[in-house]
Amino acid sequence: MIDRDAVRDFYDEYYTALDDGRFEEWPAFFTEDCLYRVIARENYEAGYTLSTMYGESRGMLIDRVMGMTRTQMFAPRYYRRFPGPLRFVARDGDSVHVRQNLLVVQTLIDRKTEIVLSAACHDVLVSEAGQPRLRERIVVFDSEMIPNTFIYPA
Amino acid sequence: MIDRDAVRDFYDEYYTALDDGRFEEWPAFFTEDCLYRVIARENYEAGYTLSTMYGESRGMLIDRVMGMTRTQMFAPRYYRRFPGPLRFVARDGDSVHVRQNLLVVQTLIDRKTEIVLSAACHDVLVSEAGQPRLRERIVVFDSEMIPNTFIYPA
Amino acid sequence: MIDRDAVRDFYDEYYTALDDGRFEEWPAFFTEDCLYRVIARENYEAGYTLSTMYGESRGMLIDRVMGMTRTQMFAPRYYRRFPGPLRFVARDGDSVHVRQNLLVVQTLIDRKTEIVLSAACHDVLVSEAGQPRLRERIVVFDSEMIPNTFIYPA
Amino acid sequence: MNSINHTWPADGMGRVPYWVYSDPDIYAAEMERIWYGPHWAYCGLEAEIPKVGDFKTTTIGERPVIVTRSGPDEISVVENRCAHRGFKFCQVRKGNAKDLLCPYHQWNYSLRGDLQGAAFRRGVRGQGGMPADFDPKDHGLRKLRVAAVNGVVWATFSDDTPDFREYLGERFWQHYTRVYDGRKLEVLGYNRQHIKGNWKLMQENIKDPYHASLLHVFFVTFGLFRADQKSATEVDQTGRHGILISRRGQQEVNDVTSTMRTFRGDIKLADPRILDAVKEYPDEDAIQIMTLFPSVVLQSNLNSLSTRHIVPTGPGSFDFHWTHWGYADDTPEMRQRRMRQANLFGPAGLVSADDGEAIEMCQQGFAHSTDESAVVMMGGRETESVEHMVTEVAIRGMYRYWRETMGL
Amino acid sequence: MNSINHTWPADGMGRVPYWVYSDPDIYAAEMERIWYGPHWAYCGLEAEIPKVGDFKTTTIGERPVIVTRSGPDEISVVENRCAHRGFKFCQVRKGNAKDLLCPYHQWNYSLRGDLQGAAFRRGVRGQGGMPADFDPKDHGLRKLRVAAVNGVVWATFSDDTPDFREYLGERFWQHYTRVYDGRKLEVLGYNRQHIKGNWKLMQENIKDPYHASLLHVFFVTFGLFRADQKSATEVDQTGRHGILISRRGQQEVNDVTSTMRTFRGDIKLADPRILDAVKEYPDEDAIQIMTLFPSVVLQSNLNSLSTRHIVPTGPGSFDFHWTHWGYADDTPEMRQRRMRQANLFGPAGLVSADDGEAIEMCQQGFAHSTDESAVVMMGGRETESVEHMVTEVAIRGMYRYWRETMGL
Amino acid sequence: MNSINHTWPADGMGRVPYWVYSDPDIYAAEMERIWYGPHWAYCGLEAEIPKVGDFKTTTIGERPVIVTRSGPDEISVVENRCAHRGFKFCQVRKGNAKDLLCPYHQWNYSLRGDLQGAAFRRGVRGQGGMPADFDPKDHGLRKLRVAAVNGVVWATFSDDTPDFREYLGERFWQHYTRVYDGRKLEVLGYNRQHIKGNWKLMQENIKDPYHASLLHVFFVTFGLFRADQKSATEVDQTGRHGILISRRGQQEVNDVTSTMRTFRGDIKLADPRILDAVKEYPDEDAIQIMTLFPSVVLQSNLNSLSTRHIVPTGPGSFDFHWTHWGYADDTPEMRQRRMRQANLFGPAGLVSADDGEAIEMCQQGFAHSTDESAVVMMGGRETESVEHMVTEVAIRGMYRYWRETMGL
Ligand code: FES
Ligand code: FES
Ligand code: FES
Ligand SMILES: [Fe+3]
Ligand SMILES: [Fe+3]
Ligand SMILES: [Fe+3]
Repeated sequence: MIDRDAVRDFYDEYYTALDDGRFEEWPAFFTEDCLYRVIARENYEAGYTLSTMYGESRGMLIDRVMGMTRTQMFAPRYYRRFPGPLRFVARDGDSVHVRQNLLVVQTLIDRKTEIVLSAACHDVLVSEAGQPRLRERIVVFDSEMIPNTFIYPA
Repeated sequence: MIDRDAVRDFYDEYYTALDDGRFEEWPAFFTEDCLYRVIARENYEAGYTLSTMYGESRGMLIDRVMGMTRTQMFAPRYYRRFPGPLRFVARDGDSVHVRQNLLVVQTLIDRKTEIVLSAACHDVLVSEAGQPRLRERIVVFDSEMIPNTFIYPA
Repeated sequence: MIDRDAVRDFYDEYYTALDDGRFEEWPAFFTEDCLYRVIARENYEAGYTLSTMYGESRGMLIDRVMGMTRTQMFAPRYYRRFPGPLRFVARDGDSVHVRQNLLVVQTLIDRKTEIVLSAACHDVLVSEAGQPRLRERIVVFDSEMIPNTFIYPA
Repeated sequence: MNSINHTWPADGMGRVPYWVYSDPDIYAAEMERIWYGPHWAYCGLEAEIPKVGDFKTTTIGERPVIVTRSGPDEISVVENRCAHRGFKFCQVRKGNAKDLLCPYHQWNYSLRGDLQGAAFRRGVRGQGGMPADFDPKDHGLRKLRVAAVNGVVWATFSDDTPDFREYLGERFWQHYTRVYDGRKLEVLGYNRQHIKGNWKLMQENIKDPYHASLLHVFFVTFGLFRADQKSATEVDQTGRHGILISRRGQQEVNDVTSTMRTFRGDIKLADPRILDAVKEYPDEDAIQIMTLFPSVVLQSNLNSLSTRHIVPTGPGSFDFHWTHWGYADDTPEMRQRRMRQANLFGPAGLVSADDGEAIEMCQQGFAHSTDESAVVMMGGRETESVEHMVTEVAIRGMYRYWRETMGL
Repeated sequence: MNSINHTWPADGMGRVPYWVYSDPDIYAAEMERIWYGPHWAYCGLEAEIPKVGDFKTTTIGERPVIVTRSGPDEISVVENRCAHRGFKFCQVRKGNAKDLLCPYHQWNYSLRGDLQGAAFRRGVRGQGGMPADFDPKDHGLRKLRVAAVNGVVWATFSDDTPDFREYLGERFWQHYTRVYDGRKLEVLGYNRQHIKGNWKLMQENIKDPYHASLLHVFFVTFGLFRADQKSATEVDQTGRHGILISRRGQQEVNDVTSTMRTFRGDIKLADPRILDAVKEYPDEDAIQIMTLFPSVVLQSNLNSLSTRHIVPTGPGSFDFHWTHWGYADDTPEMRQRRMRQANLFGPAGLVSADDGEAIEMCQQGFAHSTDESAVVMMGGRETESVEHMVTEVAIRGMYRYWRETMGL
Repeated sequence: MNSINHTWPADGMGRVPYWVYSDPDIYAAEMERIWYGPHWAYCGLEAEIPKVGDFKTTTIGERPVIVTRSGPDEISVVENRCAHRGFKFCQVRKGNAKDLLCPYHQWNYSLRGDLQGAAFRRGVRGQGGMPADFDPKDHGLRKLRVAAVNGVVWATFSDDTPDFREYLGERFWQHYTRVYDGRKLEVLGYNRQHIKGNWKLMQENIKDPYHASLLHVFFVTFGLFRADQKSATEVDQTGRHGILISRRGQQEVNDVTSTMRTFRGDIKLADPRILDAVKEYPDEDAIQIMTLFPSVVLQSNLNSLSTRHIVPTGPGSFDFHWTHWGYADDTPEMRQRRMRQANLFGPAGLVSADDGEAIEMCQQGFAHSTDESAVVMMGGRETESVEHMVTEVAIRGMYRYWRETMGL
């Protein structure tokens, strides 16, 4: 049974790791067999499965980090994540369904800070070895017209 | 006596209902005899009562939803609400005075996400049938120059 | 020993005082002998000590408020602060190390609301006379290209 | 305007070419000939600056100005641009001051705009200072001509502007004084919108009663505004001003509603107080909305009274400032009533939000087809006042005048 | 275009001057001569509007249009601009309707764009209405010519545009029908990017296979796209269209990789399913990416199929709309595979993100040196198709055609 | 510049017309004639790139450049625009590299900007490659002339620029070398502001000592800068450079303060360490602020040392980059002192924030009255150096030079 404080601490760790750019730690927040989607709201609501960022295993998340850090070419930028209040939607068995808004702002060199993502996150957490982990995270974003690229995970 | 957790859960429900566009549920978050204002900070501070959105009964909120959903003509858009920390200001008798910042961002089709409202909410909650309800909600917004229209409630 | 609720309440007071423009109250949130920095991320990460706003005593914060309110010339504006979740990083002895993201938006007359600061705050709180106080607050901002001026403290 | 080479469509009165809404040269010429030309521009209400020394800032065309109560019975309007190096020195919306001080070098002006002092003008201990030929009389703020008429303040940059009553014409003077009858006014509050459309689209929107009975479902449904009501659409002699007058009708289904796809016969109000309007003028009119060219809309709609100030910010956008007001002697009930009815107007107005959106949708629609033109022949091609609202006559009137003024 | 005074660099075919990417007069001329000229523009997929009454909105050049299923076997494309006063009346991305209604004054059009009704056209109870000479036939929406070809919808503003197959030319018609072979298509979803670069940079990026084997480390590293693979770069007769064809190679180290600084021999995938592509066409090609001038990129890359629609929004920016699709009869596995591979594309694509960034970096680099020019002489100065990818031939082809069309 | 038709006001030296701050044609001509013309532009400090291979990116006018330590005693400045297709390939603020590599097609340049390699230049396995006449010598990065003078790096696009010392003139060379005396410098950190005003307003602001003793209440109040102090305002021979020199005074009330409305006699500091300045140069001057035309302000104010780099971003805005520095051999106390005093400067500076705001307020004030002009006759109409600060002489000097250079 995962309690509120554990979930709160989990997300504190999750967002801090991303804000700090410790991307190599990111996949470990998920279960080995997981589902991760960053998907446009128009797709999500139309029942389309096409995602802007997608992973169906921790391995794919590891590959995303590798691709991002070792193969992609992009202008340097900062992302900062502003999650809204955590809402507990449901519990089934040992899993917790959590929902939360997320605002991601980006800053490029000498440019003003802008909103890159306004989204709702639909997550499912399970407990592994006493630790909460994400079995599923669906980030549904309103901001369908992306300012060029979306590089770092949400 | 309404406790912190109840208030927190109340606002989670409140904002989720609005973000999801379940507007028909919105009036029920208020008492039958209530006061709702979305008012520009310049008016609020000058002691002017003129509000941009106004309701003095649950009925008027029901009419606002009807007008918005069945009579108004506007471009499709998403609103997403990012409330700040809840602050408990005072308690008198069975009512709780709560204050909270609110950032509302909007996304129009093919446009970048922008801030439509930056505000402070001054609320009074009472308990009705074991449920917290808003007897009063004053949303005082800094963003006085509105990007054309303000459609959905805050 | 400062507990979570005390820290939460402390920041509620802190940000509300600033949002309301009660700047004269601001220095009292710090210990007499304190360190306050608002510093660009590029400086912070390069190990440069140069800060955009700086104080090494409560007195200097008092002088900042005096300068801001009685000597500086600037266009009227509203700032509103949207702190992210509070994260407890460490405790040593009677001090608590807290970290928190901070989004500050500003609104100038007849202009649209814009982001003026996207930052991470690294704070150290101690207890003085039963009250938590900031012994250190380092606001590291991503938004290095400031829209002209940064007037009010974060 | 040699840089402008456009020709008006053949069907002169029945058409408006889309280049009038987006060409930057046209816009620049409008600023000179219309906004800074022989026209009275809206500045605000006297009630906003009741005491001597009170001032407010506003904008005429694109130029910032300051409106001051420079004497018990005197109001002055000066440009908000320091005569020294152009500083927009007054940055607040409102205030009270003994004089106007520019912080950059402390040039100091009277409330009428005369330069009273310039720091170090005679130097410091014999050093520096202004040259001998520097005459403060040559360095005041630019002063505008002012007319304060029954509580409303007007100003103009031009010496050729006729006096205000003449500018309105007798007929419109009557309409104007129906609402602005000399009683003291009281400000209830403001609403402000930034609208991404050409400023003339706002004028057209109000000059066009025909849309109101079709677009505004809320109005139509509750019989507040319908084409089958007794009404009139008037245009002044010059064509530039317009007014739309309408009596209130019922929420009835009849031959006309059947032609309105947007009529919602089934809708009822849970709290009808929003529509509980009372008669407050001698006549039977429920609505009188006047467009005073080029800068303002004067609304008396049910019991909701407001001025709507147009401030162009480029060919494709303008700021729209609403000042909601009442009479100083209103009862608390009446004040409350005006407040309640304000739900229909402003950026969240159950009725007015439609207009702000409509204007942006027009600009979006024609912005990239500037060789095409709008059709404005509802009610014919004439520009004379009519006793109904099924017409675009007031739009035709405005463009008749606009073409004369712009020499196009 | 008398306002344009630029001269092309001496080394005609080997150079592209930077003023083509930023001059507003050039951009305006491109709109007229290219986007609204004799060219077929991408509108979408038939699968997006399967049922009669279905419609979608999109943009050609800068003009908003509506694509409707106006009959069981008929698709219409009309401008999204009301014939009355220019209102962009259709504001949703998609929908289904019996007719097209403008909310402003309820002019009502058939799905083909013919005006069917205009509220109050005959007035209300004898008042107002349109003049006698008002003929609905003269007031329909602007209609575009339409071609629906094997599931893709194309439209053109010009009467001079040759029919679609001729527009492609035989060779490209073959390429086109390889993927668009008449089978029913199915939409998988959309991606949208706003890119701050001139629209032609997107065309160049895809017409340039040479960058792909150097910039895209992910591609190169996993042998998906490498200069040492069997490949071809084809240009159509006119020079405006291009296609890049490539077979898949291995993740091997050889003489070529040694020349690639970005090859990462040590990288392995933790979950290789992202690259588990299967052969689905008769030929051996792993990649075929076609640029149909001026508006779209048609991608068949591994099993990832998409159309990438270019919508210019000024000289220095464009919107880029991706429609990812599959065949209606795809197995669940295949659908899943296309989804997975989509990780390589779009705004977060492990490969495509590089291109969006590259385009902005080019615009940033040359924007303030418009007298300078780009070098496009890789593979010579010719504009004929070649059997390899070490070439900028397709870029040269496009500018050969562009200069003819622009008269520069 | 045939597109520019403006005439300078009659009172030549005493006036500056407002069109110089907003006309896009004027701005374009300034880029060519001033920023890319015979002038030395600020690039940074040698201390930012101490080791061979160190580089930093910056901007001259609107063009991105890279400053590299290309040899132990050599600094190179090259345009940050790939010679192939214009890619701004260096995107980080700082770094260290063996060579400069463009990721798009891996053209590779030496730290001096010479093309060293272009991927596939000779093709791949006999296919493609550059034509025979492709000579790497013709395809290097654009190189600028460089001058590294006592720790500061300068560059120019023009061959006609005189050497740096001559560019300053003997008198200003003395001022320059007072602070930049050959000692090693150390970077303390950066501040960056985007200011919505024309770039020349920043030059004027610093060239205008007269405002400082009136606008900056903090300065005035604490006697850091007052019109009654011993001071000087110097202009170089050409008029383009200026310097303001001032001794520190006391917080005393006297005949001069009485003329200053902004003097606050009652204010005391709770922690005066912010003002605890120490003498560090032979002379008695507390403040020397130099404007080196067109690109930079060199500040020595109390113990706060900084360069303030102007980067125009259009007629109505510029970026302002502050580099705060100290001497490498500063004691910890001195370093701490400079840090503390930095509270007075930058975007949050108790003094400098006033200036950023003032510049925007000027642009706002005159932007829509471009036929009007500023008055700059404080201290007369001459352009010679004076022994006081009650003057606008340095502004007059700049416009004298500007008009020569612009041919206006
Ligand atoms: S600009 Fe106003 S006093 Fe100098
Ligand atoms: S604008 Fe479409 S009906 Fe009037
Ligand atoms: S653009 Fe730099 S290598 Fe091609
Ligand atoms: Fe209307
Ligand atoms: Fe590519
Ligand atoms: Fe200053």
